[in-house]
Amino acid sequence: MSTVETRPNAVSTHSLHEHFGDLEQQREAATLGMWVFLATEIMFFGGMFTAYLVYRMAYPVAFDAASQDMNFWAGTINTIVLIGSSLTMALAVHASQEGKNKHVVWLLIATMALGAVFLGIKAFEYHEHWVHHLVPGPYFQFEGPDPRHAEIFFSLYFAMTGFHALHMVIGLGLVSWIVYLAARNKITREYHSPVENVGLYWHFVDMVWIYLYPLLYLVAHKHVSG
Amino acid sequence: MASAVHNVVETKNYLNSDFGIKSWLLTTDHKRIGLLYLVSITTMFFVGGFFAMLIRLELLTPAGDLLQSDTYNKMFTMHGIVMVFLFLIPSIPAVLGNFLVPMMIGAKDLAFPKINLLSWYLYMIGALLVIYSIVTGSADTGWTFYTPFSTQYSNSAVITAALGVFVSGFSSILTGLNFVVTMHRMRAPGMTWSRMPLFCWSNYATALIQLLGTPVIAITIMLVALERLFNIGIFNPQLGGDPLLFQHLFWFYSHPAVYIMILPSMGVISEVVTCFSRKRIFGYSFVALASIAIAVLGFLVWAHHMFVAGMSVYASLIFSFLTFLVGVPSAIKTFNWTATMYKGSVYLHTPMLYAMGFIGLFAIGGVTGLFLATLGIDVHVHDTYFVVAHFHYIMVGGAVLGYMAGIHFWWPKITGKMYPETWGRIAAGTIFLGFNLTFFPQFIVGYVGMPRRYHSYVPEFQILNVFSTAGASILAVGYILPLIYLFWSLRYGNDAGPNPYNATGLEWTTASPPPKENFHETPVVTWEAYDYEHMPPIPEEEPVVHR
Amino acid sequence: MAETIVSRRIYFIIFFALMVFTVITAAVSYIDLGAWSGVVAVGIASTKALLVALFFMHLRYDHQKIVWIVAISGFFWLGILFVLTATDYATRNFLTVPGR
Amino acid sequence: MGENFPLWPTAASAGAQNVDALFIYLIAVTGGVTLLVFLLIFIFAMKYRHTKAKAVQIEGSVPLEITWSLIPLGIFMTFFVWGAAIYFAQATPPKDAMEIFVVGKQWMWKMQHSDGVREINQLHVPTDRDIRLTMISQDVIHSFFLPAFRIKQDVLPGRYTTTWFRANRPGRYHIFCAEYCGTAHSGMIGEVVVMEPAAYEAWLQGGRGEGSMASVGQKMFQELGCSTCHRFDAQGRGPNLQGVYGRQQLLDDGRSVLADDNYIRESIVNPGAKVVAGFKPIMPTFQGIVSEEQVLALISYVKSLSTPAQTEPASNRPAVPPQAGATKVQ
Ligand code: HEA
Ligand code: HEA
Ligand code: HEC
Ligand code: CUA
Ligand SMILES: [Cu+2]
Repeated sequence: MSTVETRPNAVSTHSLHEHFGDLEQQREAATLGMWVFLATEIMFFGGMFTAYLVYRMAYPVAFDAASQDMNFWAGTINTIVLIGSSLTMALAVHASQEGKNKHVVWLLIATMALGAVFLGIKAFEYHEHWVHHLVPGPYFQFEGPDPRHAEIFFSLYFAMTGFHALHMVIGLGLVSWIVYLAARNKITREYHSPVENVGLYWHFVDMVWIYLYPLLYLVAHKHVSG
Repeated sequence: MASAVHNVVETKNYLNSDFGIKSWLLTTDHKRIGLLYLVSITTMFFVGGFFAMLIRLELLTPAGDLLQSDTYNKMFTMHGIVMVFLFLIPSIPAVLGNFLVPMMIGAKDLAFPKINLLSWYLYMIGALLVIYSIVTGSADTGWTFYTPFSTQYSNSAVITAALGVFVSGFSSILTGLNFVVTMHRMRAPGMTWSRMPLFCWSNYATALIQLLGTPVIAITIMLVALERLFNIGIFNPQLGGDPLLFQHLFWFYSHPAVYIMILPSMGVISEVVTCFSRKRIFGYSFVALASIAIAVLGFLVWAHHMFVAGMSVYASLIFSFLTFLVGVPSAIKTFNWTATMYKGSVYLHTPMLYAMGFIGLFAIGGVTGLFLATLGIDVHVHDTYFVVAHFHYIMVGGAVLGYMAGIHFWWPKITGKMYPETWGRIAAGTIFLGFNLTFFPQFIVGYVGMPRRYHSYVPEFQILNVFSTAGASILAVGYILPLIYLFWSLRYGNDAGPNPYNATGLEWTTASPPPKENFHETPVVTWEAYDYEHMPPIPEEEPVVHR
Repeated sequence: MAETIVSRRIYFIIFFALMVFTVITAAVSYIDLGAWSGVVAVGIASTKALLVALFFMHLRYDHQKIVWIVAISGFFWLGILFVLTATDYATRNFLTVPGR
Repeated sequence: MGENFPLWPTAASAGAQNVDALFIYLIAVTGGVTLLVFLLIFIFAMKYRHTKAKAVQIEGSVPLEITWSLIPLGIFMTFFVWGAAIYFAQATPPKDAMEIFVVGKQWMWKMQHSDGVREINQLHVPTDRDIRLTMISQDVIHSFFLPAFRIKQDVLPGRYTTTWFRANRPGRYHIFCAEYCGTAHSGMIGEVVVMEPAAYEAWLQGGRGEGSMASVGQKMFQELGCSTCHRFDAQGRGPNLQGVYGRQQLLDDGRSVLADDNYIRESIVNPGAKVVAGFKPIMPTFQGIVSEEQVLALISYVKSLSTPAQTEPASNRPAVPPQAGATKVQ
């Protein structure tokens, strides 16, 4: 186990909220709270995944055809970008555990930059869909065998990626908050729960995308002709 | 009776340690937040009750003469939404749970006090959105928001109402989150899980449902709003969308949600029955685990609301079967409460009257739930007044009576004052009578075939409806009484002292009202819950001596 | 109690693995696997998600058993939602017999 | 059980009597247990009043807990089995039932008998005949509720649902809409008129419409141009529809589906969703062009193509103005 190092947590009363007994209890409570919240987030997206599952089973032809209209490269690049941002986030948490606040700040800024790139690409895709009349509603037009069910696909697509993007935006807000904390040295080796928990949130949002990517972009076998 | 000291010297407590509107609106004290909830929830109860009165008045005669049909539809919709999402779901957890859970486990506060305050603000935003939707025309979809009516055909304020439900849902999630983390991480030394009061157990079970169920309705209701706003088509049948998909997602939450409403009440009953029987609860671990079992099994039965919706017959069989399973832990609880009274030393104080009422009415509501779970019967009684009677028996006869029991039981702890016992008993009796007169006839009229959500009905149903309306008026009196005498008691009530009933439980070991930090020093628990063997009897009531 | 610090190398290794899986899943979509393509795609996605949870999110190193329970129950409840909903959709047409 | 103050609904079918029997069983059993609970609470409250009794601490009893878990469970299972049996029978209409189509819309019921008679908010049926209702909604969800037969089935937009009954007592019984559907939900009511077979026959003679549904469908099949593609040989651009109904149809993505009412309907309003193997998805959609009632007529026609005896079922009865005699709007 050369890669893992264990270190006792220094007990100090700094940044301890009065209703907790000690910092350890406070940190554990915070971590647990974040995980519980993420469990609720699973169910939040779960509702849409259920809808996806049902319609995918019912209308495979339409889903196949509609996903051919997705921008494969935009999706793939975005996947890489987002996983990259998870890496920088993980490294930021690492740096905060070591108390290196400068590193924390820069790594978080990198995370935010990658997150922004992701949203930029997403916006570009949305624009493309708009131009191609793939936004559900009265202007929806789809050249394919089963346009109505394709519209359901696109409704789900926009709902799922839209809520994912909303989570990204909230994530960016949270990250800028901890950048502020780290820059003001409010984060220490002993007290870095905020970084850790925002990190958990960020990774979770990444995880959602890890599922969205194959489900929306790679639904079925790609027809090489496009 | 040594505790019946009259507080001549004002001691510092959570109520008088700070003054001013800011000290309330920005408080992170779980007790004050509990009170904020108490005020807002009581308001919403009377708003919902006002709608109920209008419904009952309209139904006095078969013709739709008092309200227009659209207005009537809005009335029962807003009655349902307000009562369910803004009153009953937050009621016990957010008022009594907030106040008591930290004290019962010997903690200074919930794990995340700021999030607790946030959850109240979210509740208020949700409530204001719903009120705004009422003012701007109300939703008329029924509290169930069924598609495609809600998405395409209704032209009422569905979006604001949906957003209100969405936002208040997050309030509920955050309360649940706080409870779970608090109970895992903040228990006082010696407060093991097997020593935890059953009220905490049931709030824990409730929190599980709030956490794992609420997000699903949040997204579902949001999709309805988006479908109205942007014409996306996830539930649109013209595009091949399945209207039953909405129902699955809706009930995935809303069935478990009925246990959000009843479980905390069950917790209250466990506390009250033990205290007023001066006895340890019968089968502590069975009652505790039954709460968890109800919470978990409750997630497996949702489609019993869809037996005639056009669902697969096989799915109906599965869901019917699973529904019966959830009846078992409820039966366990009912029998254990009854057995707790056996060979007890029973006091018939107001909370106990409510508790006994709860057990009986919950049993009726519960067994009629079994009727509904029986496939062959549900085909006939689905969406009739039989269902309306079933759920009012559980929600009003069960959950609301439990809430009343809890409010009376802990009123001295919360305010430091006793409620007037005689008036309390009178009100409890009035509510019990009015309630049964209101809702029992609905079982009959339902089986005879009167559909629910009917603004006018065929004449032969009238007599039973007249009973029902008469009962509702008595019920209204029954609810207004406590409102009056509880207010009265704030000023004129007897001083309660720390433990007026000589009850067990950590919350009774501290002053009434409790100090800001609950306990002057962290208690260490060395005894089991409900250790009534070592408690003196309940002291006699005293006359009002002090004003 | 103690907090575990994971070495940076692990993060890079995991990142690399995630990249590899991304490439695989993208490439596989060009092969016609019929009905299996969905299964493979979700399988790969789940592997990636597991890596993220275990390492980036430190689940593997968490000392609180309850955190594990929470994480697992999140997915378990999602499973309940999926499976019981599927009992309806998967059996809807069983009873539609010809001629009735 | 008086006329104006009924405490029990009339039962006009054998099925209704079965449901009543089960209901009475449930009342007896659960009523008994609930009464027991009430009595015990009352007795304990009186007998063990604090003025008379001192509490005896009892921890609980595992055998007792098991008893009062298992016995209720056993009782519940009897409910389940009996209820499921009734439900299952309700969900499987007899094969040779007489078919009536019901179209629900805000806020009325439109009924069509297969030989062309149409009614609004009224349904005439003979006694002692299995009647199957195939139902669809034009807009929101409704629910067709016949309390006298203890049956109810939601009527959905976009999909057919069915239920059935066999009346055994002539009379007039309520039809209610039981699923909330907007403004006049409570006005979406009507009545079933159950008649002796002979009376029913006589009534039928008076109200025949433009001919049987299949023949109406046949006419539309020509008018809408279906017949240009669907020919009764192998030459058409679309499949030959003879024998399609009730068959297991192979699709071009390898799945196969049963060609039932819902499938035929989908083929008309959304033909691209399931494309028959060997054909191109060129069939235009008829959604918005044909009403639900017309779709039903087309289906009846397509169906008639699969029942050899009635390949040419067009009726030659005299045409009567559509609503003559049969309708009485409430
Ligand atoms: C607090 C709320 C609450 C609670 C706790 C319950 C509890 C139960 N409910 Fe209820 N229900 C509602 C609120 C609630 N319900 C609402 C609001 C609706 C309507 C929604 C709408 O459409 O608007 C509804 C509708 C509803 C339906 C759908 C009806 C329809 O629309 O067709 C069904 C069907 O199965 C059902 C069943 C049950 C069952 C089996 C229980 C069980 O959990 C009950 C278990 C309890 C007991 C069984 C009693 C105690 C046990 C004994 C005393 C044991 C002895 C008994 C014997 C041995 C016989 N309920
Ligand atoms: C917690 C839940 C809850 C509670 C407490 C109640 C309480 C009551 N409910 Fe309600 N009810 C529901 C939940 C609840 N209900 C739900 C979910 C529905 C389904 C909605 C739908 O179909 O979508 C429903 C539907 C419903 C119907 C069916 C409507 C229909 O289908 O057409 C009826 C009819 O009698 C009814 C009656 C009552 C009555 C008489 C009370 C009484 O107990 C109320 C007593 C309280 C009072 C009477 C308040 C007293 C105060 C005043 C009168 C003064 C008011 C003035 C001020 C504002 C200060 N309710
Ligand atoms: C432009 C040609 C065309 C017209 C017009 C047309 N169809 Fe079709 N139809 C087709 C083709 C091609 C198919 C097979 C591919 C498919 O399933 O979409 C088909 C399939 C069907 C099927 C499914 C048959 C099967 O074997 O499973 C039915 C039923 C049907 N059509 C009914 C109709 C009706 C009713 C109309 C008129 C209202 C109509 N069609 C008009 C071309 C047409
Ligand atoms: Cu149609 Cu209610
Ligand atoms: Cu339910």
